[in-house]
Amino acid sequence: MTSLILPAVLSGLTMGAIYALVALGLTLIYGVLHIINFAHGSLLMLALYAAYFLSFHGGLDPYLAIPILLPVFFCLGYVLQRWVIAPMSSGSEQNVLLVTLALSMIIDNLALYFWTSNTRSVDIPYAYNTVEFLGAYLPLGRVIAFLAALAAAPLLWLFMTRTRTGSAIRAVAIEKRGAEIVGIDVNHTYAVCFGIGAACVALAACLLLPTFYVTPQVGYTFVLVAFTTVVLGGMGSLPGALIAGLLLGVIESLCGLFLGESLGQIGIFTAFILILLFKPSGLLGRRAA
Amino acid sequence: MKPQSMGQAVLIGLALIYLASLYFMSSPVWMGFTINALIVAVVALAWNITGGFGGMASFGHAAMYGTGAYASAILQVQYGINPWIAFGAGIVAGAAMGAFIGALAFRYGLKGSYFALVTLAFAEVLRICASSFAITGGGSGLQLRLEPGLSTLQFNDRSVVYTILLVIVALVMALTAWLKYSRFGAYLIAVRENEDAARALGIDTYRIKVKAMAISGAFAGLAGVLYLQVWLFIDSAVVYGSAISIEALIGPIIGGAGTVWGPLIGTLGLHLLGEGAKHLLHNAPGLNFVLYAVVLICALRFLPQGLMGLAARIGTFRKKEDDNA
Amino acid sequence: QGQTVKIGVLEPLTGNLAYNGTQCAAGAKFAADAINAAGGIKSMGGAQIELVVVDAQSRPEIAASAVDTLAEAGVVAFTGASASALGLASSQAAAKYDLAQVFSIGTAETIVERGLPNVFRFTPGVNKCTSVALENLKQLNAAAGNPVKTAAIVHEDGPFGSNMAKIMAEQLPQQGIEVVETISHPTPHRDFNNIALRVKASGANMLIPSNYLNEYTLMARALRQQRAELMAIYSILGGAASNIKFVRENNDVAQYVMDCNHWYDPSKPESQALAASVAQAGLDLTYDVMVSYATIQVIADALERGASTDRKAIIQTLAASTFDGSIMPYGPTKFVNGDNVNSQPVNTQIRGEEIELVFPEQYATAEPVFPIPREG
Amino acid sequence: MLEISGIRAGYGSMAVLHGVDMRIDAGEIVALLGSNGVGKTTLNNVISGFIRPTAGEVRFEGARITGLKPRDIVALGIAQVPEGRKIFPNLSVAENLELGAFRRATANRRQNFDRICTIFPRLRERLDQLAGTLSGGEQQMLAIGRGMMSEPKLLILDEPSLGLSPLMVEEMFGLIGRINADGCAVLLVEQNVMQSLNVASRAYVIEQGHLVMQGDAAGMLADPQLRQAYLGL
Amino acid sequence: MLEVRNLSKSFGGLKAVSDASLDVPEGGIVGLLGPNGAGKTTCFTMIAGFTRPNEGTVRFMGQDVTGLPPHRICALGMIRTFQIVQPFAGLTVQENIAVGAYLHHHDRTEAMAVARQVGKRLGMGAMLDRPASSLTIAGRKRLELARALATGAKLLLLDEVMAGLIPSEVSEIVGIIRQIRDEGHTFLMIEHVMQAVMSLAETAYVLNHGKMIAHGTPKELVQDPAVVEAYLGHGAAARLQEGHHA
Ligand SMILES: Nc1ncnc2c1ncn2[C@@H]1O[C@H](COP(=O)(O)OP(=O)(O)OP(=O)(O)O)[C@@H](O)[C@H]1O
Ligand SMILES: Nc1ncnc2c1ncn2[C@@H]1O[C@H](COP(=O)(O)OP(=O)(O)OP(=O)(O)O)[C@@H](O)[C@H]1O
Ligand SMILES: [Mg+2]
Ligand SMILES: [Mg+2]
Repeated sequence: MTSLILPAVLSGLTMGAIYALVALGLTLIYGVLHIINFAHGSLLMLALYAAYFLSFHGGLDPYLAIPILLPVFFCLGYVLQRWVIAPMSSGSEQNVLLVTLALSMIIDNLALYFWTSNTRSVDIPYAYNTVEFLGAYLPLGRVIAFLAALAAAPLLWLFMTRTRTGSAIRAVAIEKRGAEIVGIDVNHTYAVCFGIGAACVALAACLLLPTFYVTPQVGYTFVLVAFTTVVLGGMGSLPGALIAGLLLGVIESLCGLFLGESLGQIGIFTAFILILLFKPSGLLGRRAA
Repeated sequence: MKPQSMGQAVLIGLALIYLASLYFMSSPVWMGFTINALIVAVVALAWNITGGFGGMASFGHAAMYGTGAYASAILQVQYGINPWIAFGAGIVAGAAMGAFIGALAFRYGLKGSYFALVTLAFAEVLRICASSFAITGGGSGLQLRLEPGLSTLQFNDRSVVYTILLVIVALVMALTAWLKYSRFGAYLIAVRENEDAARALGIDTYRIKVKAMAISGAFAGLAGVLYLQVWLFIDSAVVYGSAISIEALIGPIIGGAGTVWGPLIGTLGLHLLGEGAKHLLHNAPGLNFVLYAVVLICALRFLPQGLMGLAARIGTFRKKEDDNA
Repeated sequence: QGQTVKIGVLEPLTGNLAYNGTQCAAGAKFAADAINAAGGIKSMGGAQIELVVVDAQSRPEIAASAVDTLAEAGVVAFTGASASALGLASSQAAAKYDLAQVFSIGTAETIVERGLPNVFRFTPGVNKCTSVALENLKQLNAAAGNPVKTAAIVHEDGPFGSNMAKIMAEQLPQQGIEVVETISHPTPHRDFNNIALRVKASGANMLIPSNYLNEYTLMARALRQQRAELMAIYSILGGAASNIKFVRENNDVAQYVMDCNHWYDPSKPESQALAASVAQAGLDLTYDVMVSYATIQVIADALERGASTDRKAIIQTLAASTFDGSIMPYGPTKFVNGDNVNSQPVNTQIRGEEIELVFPEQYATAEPVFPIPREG
Repeated sequence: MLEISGIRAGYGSMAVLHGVDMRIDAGEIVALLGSNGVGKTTLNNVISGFIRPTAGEVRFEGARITGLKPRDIVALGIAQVPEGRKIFPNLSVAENLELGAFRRATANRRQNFDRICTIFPRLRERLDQLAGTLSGGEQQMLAIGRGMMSEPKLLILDEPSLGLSPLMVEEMFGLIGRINADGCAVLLVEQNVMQSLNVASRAYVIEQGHLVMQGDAAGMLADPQLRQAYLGL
Repeated sequence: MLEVRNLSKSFGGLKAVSDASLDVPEGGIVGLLGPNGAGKTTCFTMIAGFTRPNEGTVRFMGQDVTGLPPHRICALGMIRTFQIVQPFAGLTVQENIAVGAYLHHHDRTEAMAVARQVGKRLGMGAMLDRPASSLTIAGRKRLELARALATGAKLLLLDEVMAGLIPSEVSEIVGIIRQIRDEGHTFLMIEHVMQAVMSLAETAYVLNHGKMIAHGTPKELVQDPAVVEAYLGHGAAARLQEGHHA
């Protein structure tokens, strides 16, 4: 078993990168706007389908779909927040929750209706390629996702802390009236934030597709882990999401190795509960008194 | 429990007429589906105690619901305990689970979405455990032996089941109403509105919240046991899955959180909506959920305070109850 | 003419079992179409079969309530419901109406152990599948000179995988095959690298998987990526090894994979017609389609013989069924306590682009290849 | 510069302002006085665009601004320091200040930032502290500082001395004078009647949604009726 | 009645309160003054049990209450109000006050009756049925006071309840507080409105940078150069010394 620890850790890290990527968008929407976005998994599913169809019909490699899907999903997210979620929820947090829930129902079931419950996966020439590292074989697609996550999180973080829009997003999240007073367009800012979240999901989808599959239910496979990642990293903290995603990947991998894969999930949720109890601000989050 | 406006009175009246009319419709379909709705309504009422009055929105009422169901099922199936005793044990187990989760979460001052997520995580942990250990029947779940009778709490006749459920829902609502107008209820609402202020006014907020979780857990556990007794089968995905947690909160929010009638009316309304959508689009499974969700979103647009909130604005009665008190 | 008889189809068309449910519903529809085209139920004046399809939403309580809908719609019998949990709940509800339920898929043995008179299982349960699989395996290994000495079991942690794994772990050693590793995993599961690593590290000669399509696919890929060398992959009720899509999309890793599962008798003309219709509809040809097709055949046969739409009468004719004309490779139907004792699973093997039938010999379309030949 | 005419406004069915007329000229300080709940904050919010009046109009530098969005009004040069401060509690002091220049004076942000830190040395000491953990008075300074970051032409101060120590109040009134001396007009809503009248050039008194008195600040200070009603003298 | 000894509290590196002591005699009205950020509110939070002091003790009516949770302290008869007002926004004014009244009146009708009475007394009679969220800041301050009174507490810690009131309203509240005091209540109040301090407080303490820098009657304090320097400023001190509002 001990000889498996290193490969398991590496494998966990590459899986964790995917969690981090999915969580990036969620931590923005959830940590910053305080919207528990139940539709996040559905957006991921939608993006996976989009990448799949681009590859299947357009012959476009999933990685090359990134420049197309990123802006498309930004717009989709923007539109959803600005013209569906915000007006429909009348500003109440509970209602936002239900609207995103209903949205996920709509997206999932439309996908089921139009694309059926068939599993699809892309056929790419490098599907079985691996990278050998420290004696372990790492699937090429996962290594790419790992590197992309390492790049995406800091970029997004810079955006949030160094740009006007970034500060505006954070300000709006905390004190709406105050934001209006300084002249921030609240609805626009919310929508931009949501759009960025959706774009993150599209990125995650393009990086996930080569090593995974698509079904209308696929979003649920990731959404709970993504929530865990967000909390562990500290709500709204982008570097936190990255570190937490990687950490969770490793925790899950090692728990799976030693407790059995069935109980491996327990590792994630136990970590989740412990973090919530003892450091609810997360690894890198900060909390006002 | 008293309606505060014409609108509310009409809404409550409609719900009562619907529930009563089932006795005359003799349609097993409607009764069967209303039985499901009533079980969900009990969980919704449970959620309403913590989420509606206490402002502690949980995403994991399945944790208590499932614990109630499993406790009762394990006692009956694995230990051959009398179903009546198991019934009570299920309620107690639900309350204990609620108190446990509450005690842990509130000890560390969790609120808002943190609380919501920790309950969700607890439900998930329980789900994984329930599908992994032998005592819970593992992935196969637990099944009660089919032997209808008063002593086994299984009833073949739908209308008997239905009547029992109606009585239980009424009892739970009466308890809710009593709680609402008690000191405990006032304190719970105070905690919801502003916890710091509540603490300053001499409220032991920790105890109030844990107590609310225990009561809510007892109701949720009760609902779990009811599910078990009606359908005789549970598995981890059914009773610890997120579907029931979501149903528990969606009914009260649509109906009106923090009201006595809201959870029942919301749950009934949503189930009727779902059933209606199914009938309209029965050839296209899946699209019924789309229709349901679209109506739900529109409802939220026009019912920011839930159905009871909307109804409250129609023909308000002059409210002078406390004046001469 | 003009008369119709209604048969219910209770399947999970939405929710996490939607794939299996949809496949089953499609199978039922092909069967009804075929029967109707051939003149309907002749003893009832050529009555046409009308299917009443209801969605069990992958939830037991919905499945149970859906039985009410079926009863109210006036079905004479119904088929369903893909997963044991749904089936258990629905058959109990159906018992109150004396409504016959012929299980399409229902491997859990509890289904037929409750003594409900309205329950019929046409296909083999998990016990029979595993014992046949063990028997086949013994023959294969013996014929090759017993090269396989060790096995690893990878199964999903639901009832179907866990039951199978338990039986295999008990029985394999009796054949001189040591079980060196047993790994269970949840459904869905995201990462199979560890499992592949453990299988590889265990040094098992053979892998016995029991899981659904998506997990199977990920597992097969991970095994390849981790360079696991196996003499055989032998699955039981595997979700992928008898799914032509898996064969098409993962052709490389799918070669020589064996599966002990439900499958039709490909030599029958009706089977070939079904395969053609399925292909035309753009669907996957999976065992769900076949099994569901066959259950409608069984019900139609009972209607034909009983010439009655009385529910109790149908239960009686079904119980006395000796039907021999289904697309499945079974002997004449014989229900004992609702379980068809003459049902049997078959053994498939993936070869090239095809799923070939290798056991039982009378239905075989190819000779088994065991163990997997070394490349180069 | 700012002309308000016939403003009526309220919340739902409750009318609060019943036709208010008012004028603020460039570079002056106007005090708006009145007891609790008479509608002073409501009037501020009408000017800033948060509440749509049911009648009447607001003109700024000749152009009608009623119906404009708050952000456009900010862009025109009207900044508000609201009642209850409305700072961003989870952002640092520095970030709070920087956001003050979100719509206007973006180019001069650094300069203004330094200027404000000089006026409020207390803020400079706490630039990295989360604004939510500041003391009440510190938060008030932050809110004023944030308002000034946009180099407004008209600064609306809603009870800026609320919760400030006497020394700070004094400094604040001095500050208002200085802001004003830089050419910025100020609308001052204050409960500190005496000091407001000392610093203001003109004043309005509002009662139950009506303007009941207006005029020269010095004259008002001497008005026995006002002294009786608002100073309890 | 209240004895605070050597209280200290730091947040991270910042010493918000250090070594502060004060006494409140039964039936007295004691002021706590100090510049913004001096640590006054922090003192209150420690005395009322909301935060645990790093050092020091709090004794209330002879009993050591250091570190007790707020609800226990409140049950003993000491209650604080909040500088940043914390109404139960969704409830009506009367219901807000009733939450306080429930402490000693477990019955709903009784509690509501007490609430009505207290509300009227504080001049909120007309607003009893209005939601607390529609109150102005000053209205909310009054509500804070009303709720605290309704608990029947013997010692009230008031954190800037006069802020936001115009002078004539301040006089009104001053009158009410005096009257309540005469009924046997004790007050410790943080207040920046010197008009109120001068006319109400018998003695006052002055905190600066977390340390007590002065203690005395208000008249003495306005003459104290340290207090003038740190807190009052020369202008205000001069005005106060002239006795404008004394
Ligand atoms: N959001 C609201 N909803 C309903 N009524 C409100 C709301 N805000 C204020 N009011 C009411 O409108 C009236 C005027 O309020 P406003 O805030 O303008 O008063 P103000 O003059 O600023 O008082 P203060 O000096 O106390 O701040 C008050 O009676 C208040 O209770
Ligand atoms: N939770 C906290 N974390 C960090 N610093 C804090 C915290 N709470 C208070 N402080 C700091 O402690 C100091 C004292 O604050 P406090 O609120 O007691 O002041 P105060 O005397 O009440 O002032 P004011 O009169 O302005 O209300 C302030 O500098 C404040 O920024
Ligand atoms: Mg105001
Ligand atoms: Mg303070």
